[in-house]
Amino acid sequence: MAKRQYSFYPGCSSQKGASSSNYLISAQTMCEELEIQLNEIPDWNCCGASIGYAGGGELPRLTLSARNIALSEKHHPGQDIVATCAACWLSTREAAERLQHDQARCAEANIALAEAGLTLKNQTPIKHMVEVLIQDIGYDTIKTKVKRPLSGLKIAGYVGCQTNRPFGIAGESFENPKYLDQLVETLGADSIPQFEKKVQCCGGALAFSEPEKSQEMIKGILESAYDNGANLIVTPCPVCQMNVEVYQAQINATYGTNFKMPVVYYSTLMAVAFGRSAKDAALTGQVIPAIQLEAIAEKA
Amino acid sequence: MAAEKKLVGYLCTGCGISERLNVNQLQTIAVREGKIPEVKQHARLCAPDGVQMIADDIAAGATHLMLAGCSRRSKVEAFSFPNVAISRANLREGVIWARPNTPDNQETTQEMANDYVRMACAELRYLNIPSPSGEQKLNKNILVVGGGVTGMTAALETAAAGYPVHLVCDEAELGGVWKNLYKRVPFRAAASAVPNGYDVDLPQPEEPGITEMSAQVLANPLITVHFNAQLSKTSGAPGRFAADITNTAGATVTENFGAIIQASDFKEYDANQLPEFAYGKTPDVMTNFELERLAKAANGAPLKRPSDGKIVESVAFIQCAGQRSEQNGHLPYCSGFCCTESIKQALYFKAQNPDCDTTILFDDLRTPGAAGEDFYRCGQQEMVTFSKGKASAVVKNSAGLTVKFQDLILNEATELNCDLVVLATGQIPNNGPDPYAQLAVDEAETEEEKEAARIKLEVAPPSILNLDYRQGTDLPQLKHGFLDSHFICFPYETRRTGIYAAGPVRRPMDMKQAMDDAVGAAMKAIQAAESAANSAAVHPRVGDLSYPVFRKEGCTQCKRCTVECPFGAINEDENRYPVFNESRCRRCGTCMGACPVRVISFENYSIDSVNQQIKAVDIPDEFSEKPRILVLACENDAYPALDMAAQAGIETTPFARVVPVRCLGSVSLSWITDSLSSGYDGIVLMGCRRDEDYQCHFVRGSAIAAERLSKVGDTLTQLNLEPERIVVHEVAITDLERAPRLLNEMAQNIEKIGMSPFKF
Amino acid sequence: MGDMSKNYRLNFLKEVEANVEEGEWVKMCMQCGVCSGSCPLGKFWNHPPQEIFMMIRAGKREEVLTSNAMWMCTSCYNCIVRCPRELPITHIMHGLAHYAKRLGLIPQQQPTAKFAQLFWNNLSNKGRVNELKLGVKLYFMNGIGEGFKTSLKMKDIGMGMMKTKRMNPLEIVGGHGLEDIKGFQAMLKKAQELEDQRIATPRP
Amino acid sequence: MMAVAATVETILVVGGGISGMTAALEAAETGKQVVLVEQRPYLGGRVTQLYKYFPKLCFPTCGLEINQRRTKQNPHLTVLTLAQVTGLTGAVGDYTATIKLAPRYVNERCTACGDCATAVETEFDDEYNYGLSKRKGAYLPYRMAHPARYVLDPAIIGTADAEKAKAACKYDAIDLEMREETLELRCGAVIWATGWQPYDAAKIQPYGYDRFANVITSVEFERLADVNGPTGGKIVRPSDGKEAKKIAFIQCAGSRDRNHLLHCSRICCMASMKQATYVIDAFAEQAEINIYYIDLRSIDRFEDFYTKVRANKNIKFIKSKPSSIVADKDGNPVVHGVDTEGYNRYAEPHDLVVLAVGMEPAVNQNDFPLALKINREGFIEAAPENGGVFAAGCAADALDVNRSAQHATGAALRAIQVINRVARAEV
Repeated sequence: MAKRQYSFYPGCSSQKGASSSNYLISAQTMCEELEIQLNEIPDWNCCGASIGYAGGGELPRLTLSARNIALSEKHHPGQDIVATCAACWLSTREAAERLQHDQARCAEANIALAEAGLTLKNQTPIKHMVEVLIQDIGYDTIKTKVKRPLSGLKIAGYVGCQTNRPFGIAGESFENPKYLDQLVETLGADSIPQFEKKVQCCGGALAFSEPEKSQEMIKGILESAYDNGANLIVTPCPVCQMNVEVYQAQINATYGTNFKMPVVYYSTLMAVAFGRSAKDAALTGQVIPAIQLEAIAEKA
Repeated sequence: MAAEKKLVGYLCTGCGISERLNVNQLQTIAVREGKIPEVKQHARLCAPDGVQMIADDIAAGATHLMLAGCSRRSKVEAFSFPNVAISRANLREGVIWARPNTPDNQETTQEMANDYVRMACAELRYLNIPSPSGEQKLNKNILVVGGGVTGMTAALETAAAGYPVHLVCDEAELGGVWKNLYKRVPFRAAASAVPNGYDVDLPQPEEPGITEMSAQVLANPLITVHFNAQLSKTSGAPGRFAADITNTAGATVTENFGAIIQASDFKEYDANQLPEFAYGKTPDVMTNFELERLAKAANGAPLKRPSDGKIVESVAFIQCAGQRSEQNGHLPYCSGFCCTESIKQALYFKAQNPDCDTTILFDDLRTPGAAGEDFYRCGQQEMVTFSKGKASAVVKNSAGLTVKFQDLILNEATELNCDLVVLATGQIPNNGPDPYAQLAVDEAETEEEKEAARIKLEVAPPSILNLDYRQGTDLPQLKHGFLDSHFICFPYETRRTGIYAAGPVRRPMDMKQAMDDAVGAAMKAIQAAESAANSAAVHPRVGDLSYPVFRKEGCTQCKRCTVECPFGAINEDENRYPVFNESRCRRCGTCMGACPVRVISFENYSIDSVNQQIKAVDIPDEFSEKPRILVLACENDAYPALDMAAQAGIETTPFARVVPVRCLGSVSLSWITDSLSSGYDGIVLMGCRRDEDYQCHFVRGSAIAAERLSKVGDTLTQLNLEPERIVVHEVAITDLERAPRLLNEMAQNIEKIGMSPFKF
Repeated sequence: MGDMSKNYRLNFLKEVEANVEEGEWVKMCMQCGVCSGSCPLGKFWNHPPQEIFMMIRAGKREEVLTSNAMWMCTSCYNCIVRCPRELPITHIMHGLAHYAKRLGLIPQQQPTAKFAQLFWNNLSNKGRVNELKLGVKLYFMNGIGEGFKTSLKMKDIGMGMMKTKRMNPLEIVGGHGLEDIKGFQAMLKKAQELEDQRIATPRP
Repeated sequence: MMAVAATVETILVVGGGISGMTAALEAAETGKQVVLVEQRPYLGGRVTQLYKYFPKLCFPTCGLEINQRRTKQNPHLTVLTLAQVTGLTGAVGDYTATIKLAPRYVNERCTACGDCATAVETEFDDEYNYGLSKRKGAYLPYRMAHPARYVLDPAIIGTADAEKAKAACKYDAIDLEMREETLELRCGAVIWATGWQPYDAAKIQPYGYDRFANVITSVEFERLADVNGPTGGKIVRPSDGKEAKKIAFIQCAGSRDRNHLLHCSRICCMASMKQATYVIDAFAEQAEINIYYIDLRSIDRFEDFYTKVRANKNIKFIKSKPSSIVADKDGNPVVHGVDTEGYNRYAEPHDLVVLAVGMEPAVNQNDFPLALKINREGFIEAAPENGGVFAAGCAADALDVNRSAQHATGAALRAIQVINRVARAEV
């Protein structure tokens, strides 16, 4: 059957040698198995994330996303844009909607784009990879691809903020989204529906500028995962993944805790469940190794 | 009425009655003791064949029916036959459902049933079939008092139903207190959807439409307007009111009416009682009412501040000015209209100059409903500043005014400068004196009390209706001088039958509410006129054709009835005999209960119809250990409570004999004394709550009864009986568990204090 | 109390409407406080959003613009989805922060303000973020000494990231960038110009 | 097929709650022919599910007793229960309504003896108690129900239970052959009194009504407090039956909120203060009540009630829309938010949280049988376009009981105006 084609926006942190390069690898593996073809937007630029606001005003930031959309419309006409990074998806979709509603701003954006020889039609749906999985592929199809059920694993679905608010995944609530739990179950593991920190903020970009404040929140997330008996945490967001994973040592130092909770992407889980190797699943990219997953991945 | 009575009895054996009771014994009792020649048994009297049987008997001449079966509250539709008298023995809810089905209880249960059959037969013999008195004919004319928006609406709506109206307006033109409105608060909510989350089509201030309304009134052929006129005298009753309409020139015309609507609206609060806000010290501090006049005069031109004519560039609104406060001279209530009014007025300034600073200092912003909340958002969208702030003072400064206030959100004492300050002051109902303030004068026992009452009366406002009523010239007031109905379910309940209050005289309200209210009042007025024509009672005993009649020769002119009637229905003639005014009467029987010489009665409810039930009960001897407890229960609350208790399987003592009464106010002390002397061991009276939040549907009946009973102690001591043999309880319809318990407690008390010695 | 002449005047609210992203929503706040309670860093805010909105309406220009409140926003969007008046609070906070920076009113040593600026400079330089440079700059933003302390503290994390190939030391030289960096920068420059014009002259 | 005599001089009242009953009775007591159509098996609507009324704290059943008596006695009034208006055509002065009658399976021979209920076994959630208790498959909707006739749940039809019920009835009142009927009737004017429904609290996600047992709605709390309700009036919390002494009442749960209902539901502030008095009555000094509000709307004379309630030191008012509720380890709902009067954060554990849910129109915008002028909130606007159809009570706006009855009385006159015009035209 023909592969599904998407215009892919990887985002800065997914690039080679960047903080969520492991996300990209596992996502690509996952897509291979699901017959999804990702066509990278040529020469895409940073979305400005949610922290660009000090330097970048409203229009410059909107224009960043406008350029990506324009490039996609130019090179991959008719293809939905899909992003794996929550911030990339959010900024792009937000920009698209605001430029749709604000004609004046849209006109300005196009004037700016003209400098780069581009024009914005702004008719392209912008999706998060999770939307592709749930809406375009569906749990049932995913289930059929499972070769190594992740049985025995108890996984806390940590949705975080930006994949959840303000847009979120259609049909899910902001306070208690259930799709990660459902995905976890689909892959044969046990979910933790009562994981009460599933939408707690991890500090986002402020993990860099306000480490103490952010780490206090991250601590809460980890505690809740432990209290609910999780073996590992799964998340759809690179910032969440990084923040919750890499600061555990510091948090342990500050609070005398001894957290060692692996935090993986849904794509990592799926790559493993689909029978792919630890390398393809980018388990090698875990600062805190997900031993249980490695174990499953090694069974062949 | 049928020339001679033909009595027939029916004994329903269904619903387990025949399983629990010896029905043949009941039948024998009905025939032998009840003196009912023909008593028929039926397996399910309420079923079509049973009902048909009764209908056939009526066709064959039966006039009085004794139905023994379920409660008078059950199967009402099935057993409603016109022009016959019916008494019902409550064997189901009243007996078998209230008693456990065990052999040891069988005897007492049967005795209960026997008594209830005896009582029903006795009552039946003393029931007459009421017939219209024809005291008044249909008079479709409706009198509307008040030429404001409320009155005009009432007049237009009444006329639209085809009823002629006389509108009495105390000014030279129509419009009243809202005459000076520049714009009105929008009546509608936003109609359209919300594109992109932005509000569109939010309701804006609307044209007041008062000129148009006045024009409609004047053009309406069914409406006669009396300008510069007041009521100098109003007498009569629904269906035959006579009103003297006197104008300022002194000319009087007398018109007759079926019913009356009082729509005298409100008076503006006197802001001179607010010196802290510099009212009176500078013209630049004004009330919301005064600003409205200013805006109307300006008619869209920029609003200038009075002191120096400077165009207003900044204005502050102080909400709840002299309102929602226990402080002396302030109004304790919220006037309801002021929040939206201030938003509207702020928009006046915005319409002229979008840059005008308009700040509304509020405590709670009260914009209820759909239109209200939309209008709040409208104000915000137009950049009216809303601040939760408590203003403490307004002072003059070089440039204008300074408002000192506590910003409750920013939690700081602060101030703002502005050109103009508007005080959102409240409404004071435009009503006459409280009739009971007047009654207090005649009723005062000592001279001091009389004097005190007189002084109170002197400061009272002038009368609006000038009713020629025994109990005073105007409608009784509820609280804070408002005429509102006391009943949540019955907003148009009135204590002067056929006279309905509408608009801000009832409770503070804005123009839209006043207009809505006027429509309802018009409905009730029309209904009252129609009912009077049929000699039928209005709420709560709707359609009751009986009315009080009295034996003049027996009357001692003691005035108890004229003073105690909760509806001021009874006047006194020149010889101080009561004049009952049938169509003012609500048939509660309070007059009957009041009468010490027992000369007042109703055809279907009388001293005898109850006394005979009391006497009919079989009183076992002193040593039987079977006391008898007389229970007089309000038919609206206590009696249903006992019914439903039985339905819920809650036990009641087998010694109680329950007689439903229209109202505790109708209870004659003679019933009490007679039952004591005929050997009852205890008496329980169950009426409705009687305090400030009274539940008595005849307003004061329950309270009056309690007062009367408080004096019954002497009677007991005379008979040297223990006081605890008589108790009065407030019982609510929800007291399913409590009501039977109260009766059981009486039974236990009698066990303690022993049986009555008066058994013969 | 200082100069009260501007109290509860619309001047500042209008300035915000004209110059701050989504500023025209500020007047619609009804002071319910749901945003303040929803903010994950709320307890660190000297003025929570709803209070900021009231301060704007009360004309407290300096206090608002020099506040570090809006710099505490983690962009979690809790406030936005819960606001009963649907105010885009997150964006207003970003907008206020940006406007404060534009006016040079950022409080001293506001770390997020600095980081946010670094981030922007970093991305506008090559069109894509260079995490390593960004990190290093961040650590040294408070001077060399501070920087070494921080980087020491962050050393383990750095090592961990490098081991897992999630950080590339070579990024410090070169790193990812756009092919059409010229067009990109021209585009940003133009966007900046247009915005400067607009903010100088209030919106229609 | 049942027949109902109706002409262009008949008034059709849709909805038998307090508004519909009031409108119908006022018109009938003025001598007009009225047909009252109610969807439930009994009259009274939502007020039958209230324990007390504010501000008097009196009992709805008291006024209901009178209204039922008025209904039983009035010769001009025809009542159809389990009936729904599915179509309405024509114009002012001459409408034809299509009415769908659902089978009750119990005829007028029923004596409400209750033998059928004893006989059947299947139990269902009791809708009268908002599912806080169970009822049999043969049931009297509630003790004072009028008509006082049992109902068979359609779900037991065709089962052994239905046969048991039939066998148990001594009065052959149970008719399992009853089928849905449709009847058409003419009328000159229509009073639309379809009332309101509580907003679906589960949609207010931050408050976790769907996640925490001890977060309930204000309408459920009424049943809880009712001495004749599922707990016999004991105020206990659902999770563990523990007495709920410390209770939070959260205002604007769905109201004044663009994510839910745009309008202010008007009654909620008063209702919560009323319910606070239930808690005080139950636990006196031990009661601890927090009322979280945006604006306290005790309008006009209701202010007296606010003053009275505020005087009780165990009842606190906090100007704050809580941001969220989480449950602690013991299942206590913890209310989080900021007291906006001076910015104070709180995280307050309670035994029980009561959401003062908003009123939304019971009939959906698009489900009216004919075109009416509806506002954005879904209420019927008073407009000439509506011809001879007049809204009464909460179909027109969020109103308290008193205002509903008031509004309904006015609606009765509007209908009578039409009927009288028709009558005059006919002679």
